[in-house]
Amino acid sequence: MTLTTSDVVLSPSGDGPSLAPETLREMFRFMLLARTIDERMWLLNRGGKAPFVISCQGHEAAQVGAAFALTRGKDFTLPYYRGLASVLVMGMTPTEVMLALFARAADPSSGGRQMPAHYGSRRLKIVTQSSPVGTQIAHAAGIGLAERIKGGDAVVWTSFGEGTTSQGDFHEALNLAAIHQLPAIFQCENNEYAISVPQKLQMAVANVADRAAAYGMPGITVDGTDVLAMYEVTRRAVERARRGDGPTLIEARVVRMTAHSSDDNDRTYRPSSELKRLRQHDPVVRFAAYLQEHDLLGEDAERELRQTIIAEVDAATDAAEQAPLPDPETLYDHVYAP
Amino acid sequence: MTLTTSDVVLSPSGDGPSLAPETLREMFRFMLLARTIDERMWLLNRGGKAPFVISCQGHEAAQVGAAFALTRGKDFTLPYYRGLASVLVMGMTPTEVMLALFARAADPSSGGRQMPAHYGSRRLKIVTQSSPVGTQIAHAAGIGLAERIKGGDAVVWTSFGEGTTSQGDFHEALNLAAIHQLPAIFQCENNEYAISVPQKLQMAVANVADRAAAYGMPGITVDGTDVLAMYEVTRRAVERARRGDGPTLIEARVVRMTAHSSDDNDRTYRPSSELKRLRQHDPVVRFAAYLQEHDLLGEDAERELRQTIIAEVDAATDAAEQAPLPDPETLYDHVYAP
Amino acid sequence: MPEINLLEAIRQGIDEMMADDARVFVFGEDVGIRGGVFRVTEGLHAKYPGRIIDAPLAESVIVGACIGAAMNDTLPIAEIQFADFIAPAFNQIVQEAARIHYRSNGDWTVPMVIRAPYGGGIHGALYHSQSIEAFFAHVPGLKVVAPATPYDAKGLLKSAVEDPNPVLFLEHKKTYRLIKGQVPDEDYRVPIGPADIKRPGEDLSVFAYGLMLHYALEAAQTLANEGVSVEVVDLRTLRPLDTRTILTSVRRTAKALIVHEDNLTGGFGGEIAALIAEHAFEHLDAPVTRLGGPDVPAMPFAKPLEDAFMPSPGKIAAAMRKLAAY
Amino acid sequence: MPEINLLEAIRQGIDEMMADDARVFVFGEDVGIRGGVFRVTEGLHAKYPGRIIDAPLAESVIVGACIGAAMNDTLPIAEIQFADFIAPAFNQIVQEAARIHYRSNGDWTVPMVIRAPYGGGIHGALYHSQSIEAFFAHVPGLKVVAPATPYDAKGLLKSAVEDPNPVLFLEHKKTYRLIKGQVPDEDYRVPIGPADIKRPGEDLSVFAYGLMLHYALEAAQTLANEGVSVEVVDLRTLRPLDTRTILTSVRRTAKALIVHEDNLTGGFGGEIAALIAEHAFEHLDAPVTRLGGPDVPAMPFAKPLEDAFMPSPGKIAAAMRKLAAY
Ligand SMILES: Cc1ncc(C[n+]2csc(CCOP(=O)(O)OP(=O)(O)O)c2C)c(N)n1
Ligand SMILES: Cc1ncc(C[n+]2csc(CCOP(=O)(O)OP(=O)(O)O)c2C)c(N)n1
Ligand SMILES: [Mg+2]
Ligand SMILES: [Mg+2]
Repeated sequence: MTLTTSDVVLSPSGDGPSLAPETLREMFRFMLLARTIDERMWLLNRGGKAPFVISCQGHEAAQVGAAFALTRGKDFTLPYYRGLASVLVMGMTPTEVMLALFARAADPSSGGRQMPAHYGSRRLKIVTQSSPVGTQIAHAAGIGLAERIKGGDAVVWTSFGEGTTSQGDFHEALNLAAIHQLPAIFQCENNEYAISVPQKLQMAVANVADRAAAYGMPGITVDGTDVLAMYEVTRRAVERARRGDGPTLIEARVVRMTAHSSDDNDRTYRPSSELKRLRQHDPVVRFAAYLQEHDLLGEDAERELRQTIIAEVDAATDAAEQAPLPDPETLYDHVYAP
Repeated sequence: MTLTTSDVVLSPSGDGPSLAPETLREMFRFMLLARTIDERMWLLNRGGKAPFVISCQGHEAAQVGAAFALTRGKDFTLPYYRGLASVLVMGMTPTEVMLALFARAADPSSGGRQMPAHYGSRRLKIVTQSSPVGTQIAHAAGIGLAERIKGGDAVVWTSFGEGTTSQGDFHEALNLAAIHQLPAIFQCENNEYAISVPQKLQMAVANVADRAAAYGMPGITVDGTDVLAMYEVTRRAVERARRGDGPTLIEARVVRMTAHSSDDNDRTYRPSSELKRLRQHDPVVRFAAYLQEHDLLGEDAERELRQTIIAEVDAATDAAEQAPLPDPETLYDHVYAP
Repeated sequence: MPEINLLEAIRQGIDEMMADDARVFVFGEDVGIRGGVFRVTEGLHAKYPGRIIDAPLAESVIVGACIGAAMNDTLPIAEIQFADFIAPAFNQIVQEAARIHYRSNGDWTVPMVIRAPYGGGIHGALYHSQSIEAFFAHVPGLKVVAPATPYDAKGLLKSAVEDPNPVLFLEHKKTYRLIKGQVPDEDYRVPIGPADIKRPGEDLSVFAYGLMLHYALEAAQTLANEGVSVEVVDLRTLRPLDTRTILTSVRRTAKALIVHEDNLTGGFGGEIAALIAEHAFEHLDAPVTRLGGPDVPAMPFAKPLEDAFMPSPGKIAAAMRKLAAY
Repeated sequence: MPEINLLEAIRQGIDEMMADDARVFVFGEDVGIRGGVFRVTEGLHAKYPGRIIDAPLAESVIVGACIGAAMNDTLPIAEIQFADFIAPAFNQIVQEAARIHYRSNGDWTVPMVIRAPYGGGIHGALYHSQSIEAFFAHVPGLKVVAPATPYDAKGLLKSAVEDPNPVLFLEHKKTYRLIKGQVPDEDYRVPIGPADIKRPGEDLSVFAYGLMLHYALEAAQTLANEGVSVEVVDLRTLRPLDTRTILTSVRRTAKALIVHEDNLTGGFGGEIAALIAEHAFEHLDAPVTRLGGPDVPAMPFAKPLEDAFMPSPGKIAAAMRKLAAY
């Protein structure tokens, strides 16, 4: 069965889910924080201080909406490399993010061993991620399987791009999760590109959610620039999973507002006109407008918030930049667990 | 879209596709030949003369019906290890089959290097198969891709079991074939078991054909014990592929009338009552009845046919048994093509 | 002490670990009611409801799901039906299981076992006879064991389940029922790492594991009757490799022969030979010699070809003779 | 002769083969309009409509489909975006491509090339820096080449496309733009197989390939200034290996050093060392020595850690000195 956004109460223009005003503001704060950190990363990259950046811009609503439907410290998340906004909500600090960007010894994700944006933290139940795409989808299914064996009621959430749904691991993992009705939420953040490869060269279906029919699990396409829609759809999927009714595939339609990464130049394959169009779907702008419209965030309050966040990101950047690099001797640490 | 048998003219009880009587008799001959060879293999196995048998019994109609819709010498086939009936139709002789069973040097499939039932012949465009399940599905997509590049109009047909649809290669290959609308027919022979694992532990969907929706290709479930239904559905898929309209997934519902292989004992996981029930769907018995019903094959004619086939299989068995084994020196041949 | 075969020893090891620790579970094709195609898990499905799980036919997610499960406080034992079919899981094993502890700077661990029946001489043809150790013994972060006796198999299986790292547990199919030995009733472990000198000797050292260990012992006996004293070292663990025992033995005998069934070129024997050549150079009285499977893609089905492929006690004895005479 | 870098040499090789033979096509992620993430196929998409094909993000079917295509009278060049991501295709490469000719008793052939940018020192971290040759040079039925110069890269690329067997074509990422060299305008080939003595010497032999070849040459120059004459052999092809050139060199110099960037233990250097130890034993005046990457899962991102991992001209020169002094 393939549900679509129309099946669920979503659009902020509609009378969205009843979330307390402070919760809505908190959601916005995380979106703005993610955006601010991300933009700062690009500045640091252009300034020659950060060798590599891969961006979350355009995916913030999809991630913040979803993460707010999860229980921090209890539920597992396996975000992919665009998951900045999701890990912030799950508890990672801007300083920790910046420590990864600068590959510092104190980087909690990998101690500077992995590329930036490969977030992980056992304490926060953010599972360590690798670069080969799609492998984490199988891990998510396995975490759900273990939860079933242990009789626990945590759910597991994982994210990946639409290109990654072409990988065998996507298929094998969703199939397994459906067979055993595992408590998993599979979030595909569909930005219509895999580096330069457009969706139509990646699949012959209009929606990634159509793939859910192959597994007998619900597949839902959501406007991923609508944070409230994402929250509501994910909330229902989480309830379903916790009830033991099984997994859900959620396709969040998002926009990739940057090149694939700082190593990419998307002008070679993406018309600038398209990018201009996409910018009109900026989830941060959209949610800011919604909050103003509903008198949930006044102009002064927003200006104040932006200043606080910029200060926070300044501090995080400085702290991280001043932190020491890993000692060469540590190269040999942690090959095996004792 | 998922079509079902009801969408196409199928059931022999209905006024099936207009095939000439001699064609229908030829189809029956191949089904009976496959069955006779298969039963002989088991006798030889029990008699200690053939170390390994893996069976086609119950799959004959699915394969003969499909193979009759293909053009011999032009279209490529990539059958899996239950493909005995299909390779016979495509031109492999009983003697060649028996040479493989006895692992003789003259075995055209592999010179006795592979297990029996790993058929292949470049001359017949039957592509060499391996034991790791599902790999051939990717090869089939690639053969279609090459055909597209060359501008030819051959189609490619491949077969596999329902358990094999859990493999990543199934997903990746069907996805690729759909993206480029490649001239391929994917036949899943669903006998509801993968060795001992029942379908419900293999997938959460009722029909393998449901998986086609994930790729945007038609998925059709057919009664695979009905040779005429199989012919008609495959004929349409072949036309479609040759026209350039793309691939089709055909799910043939079949019965596994034996243990998985001569190394298996299915009593440990399959109630004998079930096997009894399955025997009522014996495709050979069913088609024989149909031919008699329609006065297409009299009792004498059938008896005569059975005798001819038995004689043919006797001769093939003797010829193969007397053929020499590979010379140990040949172990080093064909590691690399010159 | 009761005498059981290697397969029963592995089953006992799994059974006892599952009885002791509810976190242990088995995930693989046909491991349930069927008890596995080799019957290793026979009887356990009924005994441990919900913990002997039939997997879909998909090796990548068999391993991948066990990785996830291991990160969620369980102790998975993945069964690969035949080692040849581990190839689809190569990415999950090498890029994920082996690297997770390192890439997370020690934050996450993957305590899992991957059981894989390997090896030939059982009429399994190209795809049911392969040796796979060279691919995995090269991978830092993985442990690779290949026991040859029931005692070692049970003791190493238990150590593997308790190990906080991913352990590839290789079981030679031909030894399953062929090799019998005494196994104590009481609980014990065989540590991952140390090699074991199965037969002490003076004139030359032979290094082997799995089925080849038994063939080497047979050949050593033949040589003994010819007056040559051969030391036979059972490596048991391939990664981490017990270089100390290897080098100590060669420094004493001054001659080394390495035997494995896997294709010679690029096989793990090359690593052992290289270590000896570099670190025992001054003690060597003869070239470090390797005896391995021929460099053909795999072991064919036809008996004459399979026999031609398999290293045999006879071929090993011949190599020993040549080395002893050097 | 015009001087071009190694990346341009490979592009030229592909371009000229595609111009000559309509059966040649390229299949890989982002190889189309984007010209590949390293720009190797830049410009070819427009030049050869329908023959530079963007693949879905799925390495197993990238290789698997090319195998099928190769069996249907085309000559596919599969591009794996980074060698690290070849792992999902391991099954298709090792169990299928490498075994098809053998298992069909010579009936079917798989004339395909798999291009894989490998190696580190480019700040690629754990998953964009790996060396993968040891996994594949072990596999009978596969050919594995690893050119180090633009001339060899173009000549070997053309030979690989024409070879009737599957060829893994390894391109060291750091050499892409760093290494420049003269490449003739006229058509030529470099045969798969023969190694090449890039620098003749008397006192010791060094065997390397890819980036390490250049580091070894740099180190050899340093040693020359110190009065030590080092012979540097560029293996170029790892399978089939040119044992004759290797052994001839060592028999003359009596000392051997093998250098690779891949993890030391179980790396392909072990095979080379084992061959020398067994077949040049009586000529050796010193232990066969290996210098490889440390046995950690992969090369970390942080500069101090990456530098600590990478073998450097300095580390190689030190190993040469030690060996020369032995
Ligand atoms: C197995 C594997 N193959 C190739 C790559 C190289 N690569 C990194 S990101 C990427 C595109 C991913 O696209 P998508 O899944 O849509 O995610 P997006 O970046 O668009 O969010 C590719 C091909 C990889 N990381 N892993
Ligand atoms: C990759 C791989 N894993 C495991 C096996 C072992 N095996 C051989 S046949 C089989 C079951 C196949 O079931 P299905 O696809 O339904 O085909 P069927 O035999 O039922 O016709 C298994 C698990 C294999 N051959 N290849
Ligand atoms: Mg995308
Ligand atoms: Mg089946």
